[in-house]
Amino acid sequence: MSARYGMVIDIDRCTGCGSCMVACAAENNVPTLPKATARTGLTPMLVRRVSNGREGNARRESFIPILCMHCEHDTPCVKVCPQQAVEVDKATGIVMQMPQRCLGCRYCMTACPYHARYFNWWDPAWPAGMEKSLNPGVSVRMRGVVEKCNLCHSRLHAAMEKAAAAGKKEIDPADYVPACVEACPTGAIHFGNLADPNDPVSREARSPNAFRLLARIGTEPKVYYKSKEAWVRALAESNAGREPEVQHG
Amino acid sequence: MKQHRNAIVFILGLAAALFVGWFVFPRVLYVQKHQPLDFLHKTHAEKSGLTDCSECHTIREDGTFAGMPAMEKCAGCHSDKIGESTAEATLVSDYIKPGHETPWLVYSRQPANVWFSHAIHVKRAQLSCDECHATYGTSDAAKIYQVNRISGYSRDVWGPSMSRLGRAPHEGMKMSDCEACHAKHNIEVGCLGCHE
Amino acid sequence: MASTVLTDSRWIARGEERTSLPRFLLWLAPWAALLAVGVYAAGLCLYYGLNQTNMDNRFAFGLWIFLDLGIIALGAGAFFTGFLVYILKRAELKPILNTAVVVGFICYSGAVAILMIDVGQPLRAWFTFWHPNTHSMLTEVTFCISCYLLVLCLEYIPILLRNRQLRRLPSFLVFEHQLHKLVPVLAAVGTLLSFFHQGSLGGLYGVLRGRPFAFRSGFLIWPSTFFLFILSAIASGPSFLMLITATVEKITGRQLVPRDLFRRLGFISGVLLGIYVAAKCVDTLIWLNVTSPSVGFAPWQYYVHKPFGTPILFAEIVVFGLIPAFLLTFRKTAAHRVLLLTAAAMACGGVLLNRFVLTVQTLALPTLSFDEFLSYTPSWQEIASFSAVIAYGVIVYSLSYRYLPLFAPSKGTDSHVSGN
Amino acid sequence: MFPGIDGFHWTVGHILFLCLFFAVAATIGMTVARAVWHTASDFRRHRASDFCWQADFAELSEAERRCRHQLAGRVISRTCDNAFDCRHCEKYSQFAVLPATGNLASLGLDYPEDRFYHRGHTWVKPEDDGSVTVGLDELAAHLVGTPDAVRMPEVGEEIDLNQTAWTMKKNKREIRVRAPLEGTVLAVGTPKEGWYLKIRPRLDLRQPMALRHLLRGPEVHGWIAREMERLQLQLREPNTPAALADGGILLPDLMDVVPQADWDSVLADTFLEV
Amino acid sequence: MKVTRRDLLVWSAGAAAGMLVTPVPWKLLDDVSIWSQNWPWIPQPARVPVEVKQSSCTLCPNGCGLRVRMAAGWPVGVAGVTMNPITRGALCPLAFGAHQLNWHSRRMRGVRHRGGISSWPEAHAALTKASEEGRTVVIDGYPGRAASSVLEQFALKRGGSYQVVLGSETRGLRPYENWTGVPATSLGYDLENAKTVVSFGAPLLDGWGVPGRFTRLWAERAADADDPQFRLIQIESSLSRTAARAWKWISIVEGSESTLAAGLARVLIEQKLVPARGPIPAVTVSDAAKRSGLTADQIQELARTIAAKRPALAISSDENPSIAALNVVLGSVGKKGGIVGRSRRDPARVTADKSISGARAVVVDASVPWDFVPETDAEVFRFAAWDGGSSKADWLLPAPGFLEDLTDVPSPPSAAGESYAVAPALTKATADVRSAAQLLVSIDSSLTSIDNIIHGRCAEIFRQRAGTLYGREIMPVAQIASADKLEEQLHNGAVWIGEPARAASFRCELKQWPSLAAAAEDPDWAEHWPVPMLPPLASKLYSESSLREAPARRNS
Repeated sequence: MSARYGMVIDIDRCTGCGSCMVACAAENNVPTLPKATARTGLTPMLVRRVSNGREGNARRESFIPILCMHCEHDTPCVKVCPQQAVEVDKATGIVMQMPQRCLGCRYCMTACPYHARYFNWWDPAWPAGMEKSLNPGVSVRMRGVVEKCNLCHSRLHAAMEKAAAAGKKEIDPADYVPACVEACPTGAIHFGNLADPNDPVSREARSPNAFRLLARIGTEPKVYYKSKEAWVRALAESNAGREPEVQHG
Repeated sequence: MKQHRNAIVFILGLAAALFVGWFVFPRVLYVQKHQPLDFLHKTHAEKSGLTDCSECHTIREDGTFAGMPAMEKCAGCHSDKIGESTAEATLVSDYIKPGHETPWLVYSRQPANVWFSHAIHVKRAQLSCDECHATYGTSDAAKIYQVNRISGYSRDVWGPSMSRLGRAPHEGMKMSDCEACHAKHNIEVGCLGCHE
Repeated sequence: MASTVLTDSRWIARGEERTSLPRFLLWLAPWAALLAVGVYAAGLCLYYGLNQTNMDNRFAFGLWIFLDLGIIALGAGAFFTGFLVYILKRAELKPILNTAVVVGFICYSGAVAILMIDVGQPLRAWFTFWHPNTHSMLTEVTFCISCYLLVLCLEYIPILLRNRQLRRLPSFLVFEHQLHKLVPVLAAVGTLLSFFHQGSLGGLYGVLRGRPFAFRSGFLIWPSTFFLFILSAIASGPSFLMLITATVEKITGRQLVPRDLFRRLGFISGVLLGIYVAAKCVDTLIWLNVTSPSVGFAPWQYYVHKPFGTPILFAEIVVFGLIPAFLLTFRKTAAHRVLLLTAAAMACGGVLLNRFVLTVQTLALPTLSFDEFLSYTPSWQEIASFSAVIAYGVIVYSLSYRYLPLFAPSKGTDSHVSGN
Repeated sequence: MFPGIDGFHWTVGHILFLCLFFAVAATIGMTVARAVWHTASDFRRHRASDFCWQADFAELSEAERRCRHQLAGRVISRTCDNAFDCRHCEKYSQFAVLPATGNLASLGLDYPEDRFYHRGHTWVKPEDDGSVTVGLDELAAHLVGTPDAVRMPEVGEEIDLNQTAWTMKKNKREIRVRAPLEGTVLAVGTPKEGWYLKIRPRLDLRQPMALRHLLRGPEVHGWIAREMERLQLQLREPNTPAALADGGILLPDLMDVVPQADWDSVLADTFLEV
Repeated sequence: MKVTRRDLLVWSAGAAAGMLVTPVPWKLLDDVSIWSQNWPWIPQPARVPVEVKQSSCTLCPNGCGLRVRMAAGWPVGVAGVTMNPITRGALCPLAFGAHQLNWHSRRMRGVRHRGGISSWPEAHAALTKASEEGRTVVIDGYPGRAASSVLEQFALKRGGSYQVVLGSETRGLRPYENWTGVPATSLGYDLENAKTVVSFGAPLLDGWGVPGRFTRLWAERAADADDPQFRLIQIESSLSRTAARAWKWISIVEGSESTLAAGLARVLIEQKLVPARGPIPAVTVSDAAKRSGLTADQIQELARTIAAKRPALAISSDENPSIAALNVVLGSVGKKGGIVGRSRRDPARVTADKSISGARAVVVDASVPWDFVPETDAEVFRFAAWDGGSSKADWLLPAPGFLEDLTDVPSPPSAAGESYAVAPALTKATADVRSAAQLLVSIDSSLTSIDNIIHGRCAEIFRQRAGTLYGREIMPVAQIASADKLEEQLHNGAVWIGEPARAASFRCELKQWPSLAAAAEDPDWAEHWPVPMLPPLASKLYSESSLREAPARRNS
């Protein structure tokens, strides 16, 4: 199987409730860090609030879920990792982060234009007994390594195993749905195989309202966004909504 | 003698190091443990005709591997003592009667960050059990379990030979061994193909 | 009698005037204290993890990386002087050679030490050697720096073994003598290695496609910063050596190197700096007008966020580039000691500023349109370990100066090279 | 890193990179290995001590490196460039024939003519049986007096020219005495007996070369005269006239008499320490 | 011969050289790295098979359908049930981390009496004594459950009273109760049939009512359509999540909702936009404009928009008679797409007042929000699964936490239709806990136990043979073989849905226009979260991201 898993996120449907963030954390055994802040926390899936920069009645706001964009071409993090702890999986197109190989140099974090990579600043810890509530499919990362969205890889494992047990080569798409997609109450996140032109996701990705953040950098991210609002689509450009101030001095 | 003194002293040092490194060190590094019961695959194969591994080590229909059989599987026959061996006695008294699971020591246990699917290897790739577990399934002794003091891994992961040179295909379960086999059958998997 | 109790004259080379041991210890004490604090802070970071620092997911690199880039650039004097003396046979630079080696050793060992704290999993750092990703600039840096540190140790040993007491052991003296004969080889290797890792440190940022502020087009696999870093490093190296020597001369109050040596160093520094500034200008123009716009980043974006306005760019290129280049190159100004040293200081400052901009501004600037400009203040642990490296440097240098023939290249050296 | 290890790729870049790295590593390794090997072979070929002396000699001050012929007044000024080993000096014969003009005035010290003197202040007395006796000369004896402790080589031990013959301790200071010639230790004496070592020289004494490198006759005077000057300068109290003005005689046990002097440098200069 | 320093050096040189060709350095290097990959102090999940159970969420009265992944008897993951016709797979974000709540550091672990440690027998004795000595008031935050009827029976048998604390959604229905006599607890919002929803600051897309119900509805009918067949008009002072996603956001001065509602009503009536008779509000359009910060034209425009697509339903964020009256004017009370009555009528409940007098004992059920602190001289028995802090109760009694005890799930407060589900005890309690109902039953054995009540209710549903069962498959009750089968299915997480809401036959007329006084409202729904603290993973929303302002009252 040579899939190219990707997403199309309908920003007009995102109410910013944050279900995806919590579901993601629960699925991937992401610890709750008492001392963490918005700058040091672990949020492989992070919903960010954006606005059209206007005030009063003219103000419009939207919510953009940010996760690893699984860049297809010249993937910044893969290229810089000194010891191959990151790679683009040939079979699935998933950008895989391997915490056990990572030495925590954080070079990949400086390389990622989306700030979708997170460093384990603390030892993961849970109140006594709560470790019983950890998801058996996912191993807990240790302090001092980088982690990010692996597209709920443990669910892909389960799907593959199920297929193998049933003597099938291909997995049943219904068996592999990332936690955030499953959790979204408005069905704003669509997940599928971009390599298959008939997959609804690749059809949506081709729609005129679809866009990708910082696409011009040329890393071919596999996470698409979609909105009928022009100002939202403009967010794809880095300098949207930023007025050029003094050119010199 | 006098002018060779340095050479001799040097060789003495060398020899000491070699001795410590190859004979003392491995014995210090690994702790030896015995299984809670000396379970004999051979006897079970002969007496109860359980010849197919999957009769006890089952793969569930969702593909996950059951690993060690649950207590009730044993209780099926051993609800009461069969034979007079002490192991038999402990099995019944300590585990079956109170209904505790036997804390088996798993020789081929991989760490939490490894994802190994028996379903994929056995059902899809059609590997036979002994390709990895050798003849343990027919052995007539529960071999001693060695655990690495530092990493906590079973000795079987590194393999019996300290140098890892000239080891049999089933010896050693380090990542490089998995890779070697995958390479042999030119199967390409990424990191997360085998890690979680 | 007290003087005889507290004396280390047996360790000080014969005929060398050194201050009394108590005064020397008094001088070391504060540095030692600073070092101790730093080591404690580093211990905290290793034990509790990097939450001890103020770095975060956006500011994944902080003060320490700036320190590494900075001191490695300044340490370039070591390989460059070696290169000039042994490869280009510029014997007149010999008097500075030992200092160059010691300074280089200090800078590189310090940098490596800090790196070991900076990575989250030092115990696994060797994976880089076992599973190297040869496409990563960081791999190149790791390989080269570790090799070059080894080279520096080997270059340091001969100097160390010339200590008055150590040389008494015949084997040491002979080994020193034999090793010394091979130093040119080491110098050559060191040059190769330094050339690559100085460059790769620049490449480190130049390849960051995701950070258009740092991203540069280049030649083959090397972004332009690769070459700029080499240039700036070898330009500032000699200046830094000059500053160090001048400082030592000031403190000890005696002339250590021939007068005209400074001017030679200054001239080398100045010319290279000139070339660097020229190259830097061309690069900046290409980047602002071609590279950056092509990925959708307008030049003004980089300079609207105070304090990183265009003044910094100006300072980097003109104030700390062009001006010192002139001051160092021209006879008239170079003849004036104060001017010369000021210029040298500016040159070093310029390189540090360049490293600062690349490390800090790159991370501070937003990439996504809804990112905000971030700033970060290092925690005391970071600052402490930072200053510990400086303290370590001062201590190692002081000890070397006191007990080793830094500025008295032994009269025997030539006889060594010639004799069998 | 190596084929078969996770992450190794048969790509040009990868191979190039690793080759370069291994080349560098090999070079560094071989450099060290070579240095070690040569050091070892130097020791095997008894050249080690030679190097050490060469290095030490190079560190001596101009004054200490004066040629014996200058000391004897045969030439105006000449610095030895053979590390005091006149046996290999091709100029030796030219100068030796010239008349000595050094003053032979008494020094108030006893330097018998029948002995040969080494610049490390030891004398060598050839015996009839072809062996030699070695002792401290008058000046050295006056400086040190009776040492607190002496560490002598073992009988049968080989000692090399200009290397440590024996060491003495005085007032917590270690004094290393350089061997005036190479040979095998036959017997060990003590300070009281006046001699320290009995040595069978490596070279047969009947050879003219055997003791040529040691000072004799007028050279000794010129040499001692300069040594005395040096001592006076070093031993006098700061800003006072010379304690032992010309003609004055050297007191025994100077180290105890003048403790405040910088004995480290005195001893170093006297015993050619570096 | 004696060993010299030189010998030692040479020996160690040899040893060093030797070591390099032994496993020692290399194996140690390898093992130490492996150790750093499996640090013993870092917990790892158990190696156990995962089984999936279905149930309903009992953390708030909305009873969303849960799919719980269980490992070794503990919940390890929570997701929505797509089969559930009310929530249709959606949950509130807090539910996704709810499975960790039972280990929360503020979990109630033991009986406490006036700050001191006590025990269940003592509590049992104390409550028995108190309830025999005098009136017992029982306060319930989640009426309609089997447990509720246990509480009610107990209170009534002891001549006490049973009172309820209602959520903001139900409080919003209270005016209709006053006007029509239909109890607010049996009224609901018929969102499914509304064409225009005018929300006066109600966080409709932010966890209002059954979170999944409205969000799904909105996502299907309203999201990313320029002129949706379902119009959400958000009238709110700040650009809330709901406002941000609404079809129209009308920004008004904070607190002017009721005035604006009155103003709108006046426009509707005066301009005959609706066929309504009855009292005309005193508020003029200009008053409303002045108060709300809108222009008169805007208000008239808004009124026209509202009237354009009907049924139109006005929703307030809390009890607000004026807004309720607007619904009356819009003619959407007791009608399809408006405020409807559920077929099953509960008796009207006494809503609890914080100050309770003349009682000997007050039993506060765990379902009562923590910030409801009765002011009374009676002996207060406060049940709670989690410690919300600063409780004046004499007895703090640890109640079952998430999925720790059997309870049933009646129709959610805001629902238009009937529904019923059962939430069995899926997991062992992490502390020695009892629910209020359990304790009361143990005191007075004549009370019907929860199991029996649930059994009875299942039998009743089966007897009526109405509605449909949404389990692993959808099945009309008529086709189910026996009551036991039905009960079994309900225990396995199936949901019973009654017949579609019939437009309840009640009329609502206004005597005069109600006062403009409105209950205070607080927008962030985490404030309504009945559990006194948030699930640990909610820190992702509050401290580890800038998505939400941390709620004022609670500290997670």
